[in-house]
Amino acid sequence: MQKFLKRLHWLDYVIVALVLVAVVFVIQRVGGTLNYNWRWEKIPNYIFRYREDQERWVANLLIQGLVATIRISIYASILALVLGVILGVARCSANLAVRMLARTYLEFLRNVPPVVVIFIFFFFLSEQIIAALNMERWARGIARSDDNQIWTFFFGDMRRFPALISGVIVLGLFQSAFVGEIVRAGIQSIDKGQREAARSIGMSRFQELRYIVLPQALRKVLPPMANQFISLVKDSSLVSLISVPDLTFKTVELVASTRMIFEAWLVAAAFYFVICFSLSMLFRRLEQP
Amino acid sequence: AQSTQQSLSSGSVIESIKQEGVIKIGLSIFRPWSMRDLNGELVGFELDVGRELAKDMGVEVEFVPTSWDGIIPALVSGKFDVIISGMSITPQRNLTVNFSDPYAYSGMTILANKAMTEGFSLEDYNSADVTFAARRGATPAAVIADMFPEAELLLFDEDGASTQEVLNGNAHATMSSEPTPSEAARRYPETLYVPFNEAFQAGGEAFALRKGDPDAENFFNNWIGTKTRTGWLKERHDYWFRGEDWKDKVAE
Amino acid sequence: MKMNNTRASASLKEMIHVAHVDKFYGDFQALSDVDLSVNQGERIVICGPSGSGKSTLIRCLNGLEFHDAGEIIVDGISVEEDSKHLKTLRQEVGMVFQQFNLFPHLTILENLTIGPMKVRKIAKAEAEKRARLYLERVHIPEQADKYPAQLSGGQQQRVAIARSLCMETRIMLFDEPTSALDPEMINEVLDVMVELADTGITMVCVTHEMGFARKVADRIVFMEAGRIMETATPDKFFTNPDSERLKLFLGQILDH
Amino acid sequence: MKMNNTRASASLKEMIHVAHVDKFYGDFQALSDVDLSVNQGERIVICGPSGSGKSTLIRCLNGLEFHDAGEIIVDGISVEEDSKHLKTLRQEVGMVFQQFNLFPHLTILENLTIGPMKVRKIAKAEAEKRARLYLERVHIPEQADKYPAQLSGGQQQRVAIARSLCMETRIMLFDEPTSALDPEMINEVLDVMVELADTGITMVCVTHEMGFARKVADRIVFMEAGRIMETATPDKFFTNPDSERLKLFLGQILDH
Amino acid sequence: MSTRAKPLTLKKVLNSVPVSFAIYAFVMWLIIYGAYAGAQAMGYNWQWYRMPQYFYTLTDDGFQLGEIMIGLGKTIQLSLTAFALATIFGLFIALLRLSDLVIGRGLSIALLEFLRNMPLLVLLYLFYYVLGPVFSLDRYTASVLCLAVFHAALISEIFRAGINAIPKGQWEGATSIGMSKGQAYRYIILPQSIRFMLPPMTGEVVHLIKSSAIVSVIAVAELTTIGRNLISDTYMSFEIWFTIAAVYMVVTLLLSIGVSQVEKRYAVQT
Ligand SMILES: Nc1ncnc2c1ncn2[C@@H]1O[C@H](COP(=O)(O)OP(=O)(O)OP(=O)(O)O)[C@@H](O)[C@H]1O
Ligand SMILES: Nc1ncnc2c1ncn2[C@@H]1O[C@H](COP(=O)(O)OP(=O)(O)OP(=O)(O)O)[C@@H](O)[C@H]1O
Ligand SMILES: [Mg+2]
Ligand SMILES: [Mg+2]
Repeated sequence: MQKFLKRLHWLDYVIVALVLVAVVFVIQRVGGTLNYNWRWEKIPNYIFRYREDQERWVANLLIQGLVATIRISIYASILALVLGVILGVARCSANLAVRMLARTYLEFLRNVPPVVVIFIFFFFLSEQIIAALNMERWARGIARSDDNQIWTFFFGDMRRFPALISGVIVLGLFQSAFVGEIVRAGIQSIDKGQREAARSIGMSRFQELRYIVLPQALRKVLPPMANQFISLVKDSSLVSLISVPDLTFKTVELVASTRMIFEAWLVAAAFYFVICFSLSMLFRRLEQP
Repeated sequence: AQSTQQSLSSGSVIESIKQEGVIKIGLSIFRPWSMRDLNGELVGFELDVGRELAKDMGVEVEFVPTSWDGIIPALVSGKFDVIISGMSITPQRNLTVNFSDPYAYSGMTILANKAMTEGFSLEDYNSADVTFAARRGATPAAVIADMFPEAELLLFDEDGASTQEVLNGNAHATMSSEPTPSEAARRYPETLYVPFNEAFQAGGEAFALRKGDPDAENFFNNWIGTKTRTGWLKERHDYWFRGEDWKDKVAE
Repeated sequence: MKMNNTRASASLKEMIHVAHVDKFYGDFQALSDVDLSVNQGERIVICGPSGSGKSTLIRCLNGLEFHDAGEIIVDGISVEEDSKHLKTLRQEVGMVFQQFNLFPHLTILENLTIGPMKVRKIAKAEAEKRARLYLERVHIPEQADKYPAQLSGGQQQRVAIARSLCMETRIMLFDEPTSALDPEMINEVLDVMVELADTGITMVCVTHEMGFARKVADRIVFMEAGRIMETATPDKFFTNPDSERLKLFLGQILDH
Repeated sequence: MKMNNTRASASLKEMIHVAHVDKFYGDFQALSDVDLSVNQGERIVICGPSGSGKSTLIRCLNGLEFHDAGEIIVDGISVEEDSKHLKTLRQEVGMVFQQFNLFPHLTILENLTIGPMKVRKIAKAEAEKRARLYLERVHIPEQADKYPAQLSGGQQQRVAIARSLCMETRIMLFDEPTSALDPEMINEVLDVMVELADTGITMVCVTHEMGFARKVADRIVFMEAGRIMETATPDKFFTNPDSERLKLFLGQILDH
Repeated sequence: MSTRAKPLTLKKVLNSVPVSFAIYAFVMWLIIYGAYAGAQAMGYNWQWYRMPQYFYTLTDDGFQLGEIMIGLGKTIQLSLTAFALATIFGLFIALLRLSDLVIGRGLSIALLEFLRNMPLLVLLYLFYYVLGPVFSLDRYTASVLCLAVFHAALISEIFRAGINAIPKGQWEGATSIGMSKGQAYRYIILPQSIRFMLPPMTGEVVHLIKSSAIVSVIAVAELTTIGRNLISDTYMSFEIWFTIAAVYMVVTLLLSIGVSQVEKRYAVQT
């Protein structure tokens, strides 16, 4: 302790003092001027709740939202990965038209705010896809059937399946552009000699990509992909704007129902932080074997 | 003519509701029309109306919570069959969707910040120095723009946000359907009050449905007519808007 | 010093036929009017100064590059950009690169089996058996389960040779297989190549290892500025070259 | 060949005092029990094999690194991490690096004036006058308005020396000032250093230029493995070294 | 010796530039037309003719900017203010991070981790609903601060990379002529690192303009908000969203072109 204190510069003390002043000011303001009545004691109820009628603990709004956020993130990242790989390969294609199309898609997504992209994709694409596949009826059919536990485990309430899927589609499409750029960088980082060697043992272009280029590129792109995944979890909060019931949407609902503005938002922020921070810790650990 | 009639009725949303065996109702969280109770379940006036409607139609009911400013586009693009969400009839909206007869008449009142609007007459609100807050796309927004064209108007996604704005002194006043303003005034008596006793534009709230569907409109009108006559609607309305019985089910 | 291989002339089927070949990179002419004919089992060494088009020629033989005029026929298949037989051709023609180009994400064994399994659709067990056989042949059977990065340059190059052999190719092309190697490793690779030469495979080899050329080559081709300047048996090549340019080149290269 | 400088012993004020100094990098001991005392006007050359701690020692003298045990007193100022006098010390002690470390975004003149102006708060005109004086001293007055990248290595190093001189330092430290230079430039820098030595400034210089050491050094210090193995006058150093290790080292270094 | 004309194959034809452009144009037309017709088939009533009035109007009072242009102005103003603040905060965070201050470094790392792991939307809600009332920030200030703080984290990493790109010898050179750390930063390190920082910084401006759209959720009257308000008035959702997207694209593409210009200039200079 002594040693630690010795290492402190006088500026360190200034910083500590400033932080303390800020904290005291906030407490003062909230307690005094704002006369906000904190109702922290109500919050745990919205995380887990004991249902007396069913005699068991059930996840309430915030956890439901959190689980939805996790589901959306996982499925959207799979979709983004698949589309991103296609896009990345297209970006390296020998055909100019393919390259230009991929580039157009990419530039659109890179130059338009995510909020706007999400609205456009939502109204223009995911809606159409859901309608075209008649997904609602199908999902409802499952929701009504008795043995839907597996479906429920993977997708939550099947009645809300279309909303989940549109969130996944929107987020997946949106992120695929960035994944595509990572994949392209990965592919282009593979030495030309590797492709020639593959070709000279008679591999077709597809085999060359499948067995030689992509596996090697994959290794190089893993760290940026991990970062992208964290971005995706963060961006998933945007799907609340299109009424997908994720953590942010549920928090908005909670605030609208109970007016616990401070508590609800602080808890939601903490949830996001915990997920993203543990993910980045995990990836950092994995990166250095 | 025969075939037009057939295709009209088979294309009606009523028909698809019967076929699917479920009616999908779009709504947005809006005390006390609809809100989340302690269990995280939806409760409120709309929920009672929706469930009763489904029961009478002999189908299941599914509520689709949607942000308010996207609720009409969502209806138009077929995300649900009907909006039952305290939506009041306005000409602008009516150009895009059709309305049933009103099923509730809750006039709007002004909720104002006490300190900021001390001694204001109704005319005083119509000034460039005054800031109103309202929910984007909601009726009060249109009414405010209409009544107080000089005032600045800020639009939010959620109703709670505008009340909080007034509470925090960022806006002078907001307007919304009773009982929200009175309730808020009761909760923060030092800061908030309802300055005028009169309710503005009690035009009535109605179901909104897609255009070109006379069958559905007829059905909903008659259902509302029946429920009004039997007093069921008024009883439910009073329960949620006048009563306090439900308050302990929703964190307050 | 030179072993006299008489077996070469035994079969006379023409495996590689190059006639009047030109090749351009943009405006730069890398090959001008090249003619070359290689019979089955023949061992050809190509040498010449840097930039003379050796690599270009050899890469045109298995379609890594395509010529712009003239014709190239390898093992009966015309080498052309849009040929449907390109894949077949490449399976028949092995290539060993200066930079080894092993697949770093696969073990040695997987490097050797991936071609046979995915291209020739041979069963895994069979492919592995064959791979081990050829690893034995290049004297590193014990390295099967390592990754390329764990091997020395010489070992990697021998794996690259084995990889080509696993495809059971009838023609092997080498592009300066030893020039990226440290001196002590050059010999282990050359030894393997000499052994290979004795199996009767058709070999075309770009190299500056004149000891190797003298020992195994049936003919030595000297290129300069995109042209074949001289083709001769090793004896004639080293003792009595025709062109002045070749004499100069030999003077330089044998200095080392 | 050796000029006999007798002036050195004239003033005997101790400028640098190093006693029992240890220095660790993590677990690795870079300096062990180093003692050194340098009087005003003395010229010391430090030599020794790579990794022996020469740079570490010299960098400890002006607080670019800090020692872990023992004491270092330079010009009356104790060199310690938290010392308030560190800035004063650094103004008194100039340092010339192997890599020059000129500021590439400033012209030569600005390189020379920025220290005096910003650190010593000297007026611009005065600082420029002084800068031109020292540029003259290192024989490149005409380069004042160029940028470092436009100069040769030898010129850059002379600018670096001038930059230190502009601070009017009383002690100059050199860390292998010529070893990043091409042979033809080494002499132009060494010449400047010899001239500098004649001005009576205190100099500590890490170098392997033994001709220079013989010509200007009052004492030569030989280091190995973080220790000072031998300190001697140039005469004794070159003709009659005590330690075996030094003989070996000299054998190697004088070979070149 | 002339090059022999090679036979034209399908692959070559497909890869040739004019054909590629034709295919590209065709596919784009297909997508656009498909979207247009698809929406119409769904009963959507396109009203593009109503759009120009939102850009400008020519009335008796003369030329007037429409709502979208006003919103764009606001977006740019908002972004630039936030960017200026973000640069200052970012420099501050980067310097703290690189300093020897134990607490200072800890604080900056904590701040960076917090910002890096927080969705911008949630951060905005925190700034507006939680910090807003506490420090009595209005929505404009709150959104500027939120954007500034969020981007300060990204900008501080740019600063840090730029500063770390300066060789250690420059520090030693500065120290050895007696400069303090502050002087070394001020006169030696920062002027040099600007060269490394300028290109990513201009990229960050584009990023910030895009982020700024999010403040529409708290009703700051910028471009996206204007768009959403117009939609709630007119229900022309598709036309307005596409127009808004196009406006953003024009602005950011112009900036991106500027960025690559800057990059080129600085690449040549080194
Ligand atoms: N892809 C290419 N694009 C343009 N020019 C090329 C290309 N490949 C080779 N060349 C040029 O063609 C000429 C012949 O190259 P090639 O690689 O065949 O020479 P080489 O005889 O193999 O030389 P080295 O001994 O250096 O390998 C050289 O001048 C080279 O610069
Ligand atoms: N920053 C550092 N961290 C860890 N070890 C270091 C550091 N600087 C130097 N060393 C180690 O300390 C030892 C002495 O280094 P120093 O640079 O003083 O040697 P030197 O005598 O100057 O050698 P050279 O002639 O190569 O410059 C070396 O073994 C070196 O690896
Ligand atoms: Mg070559
Ligand atoms: Mg050194």
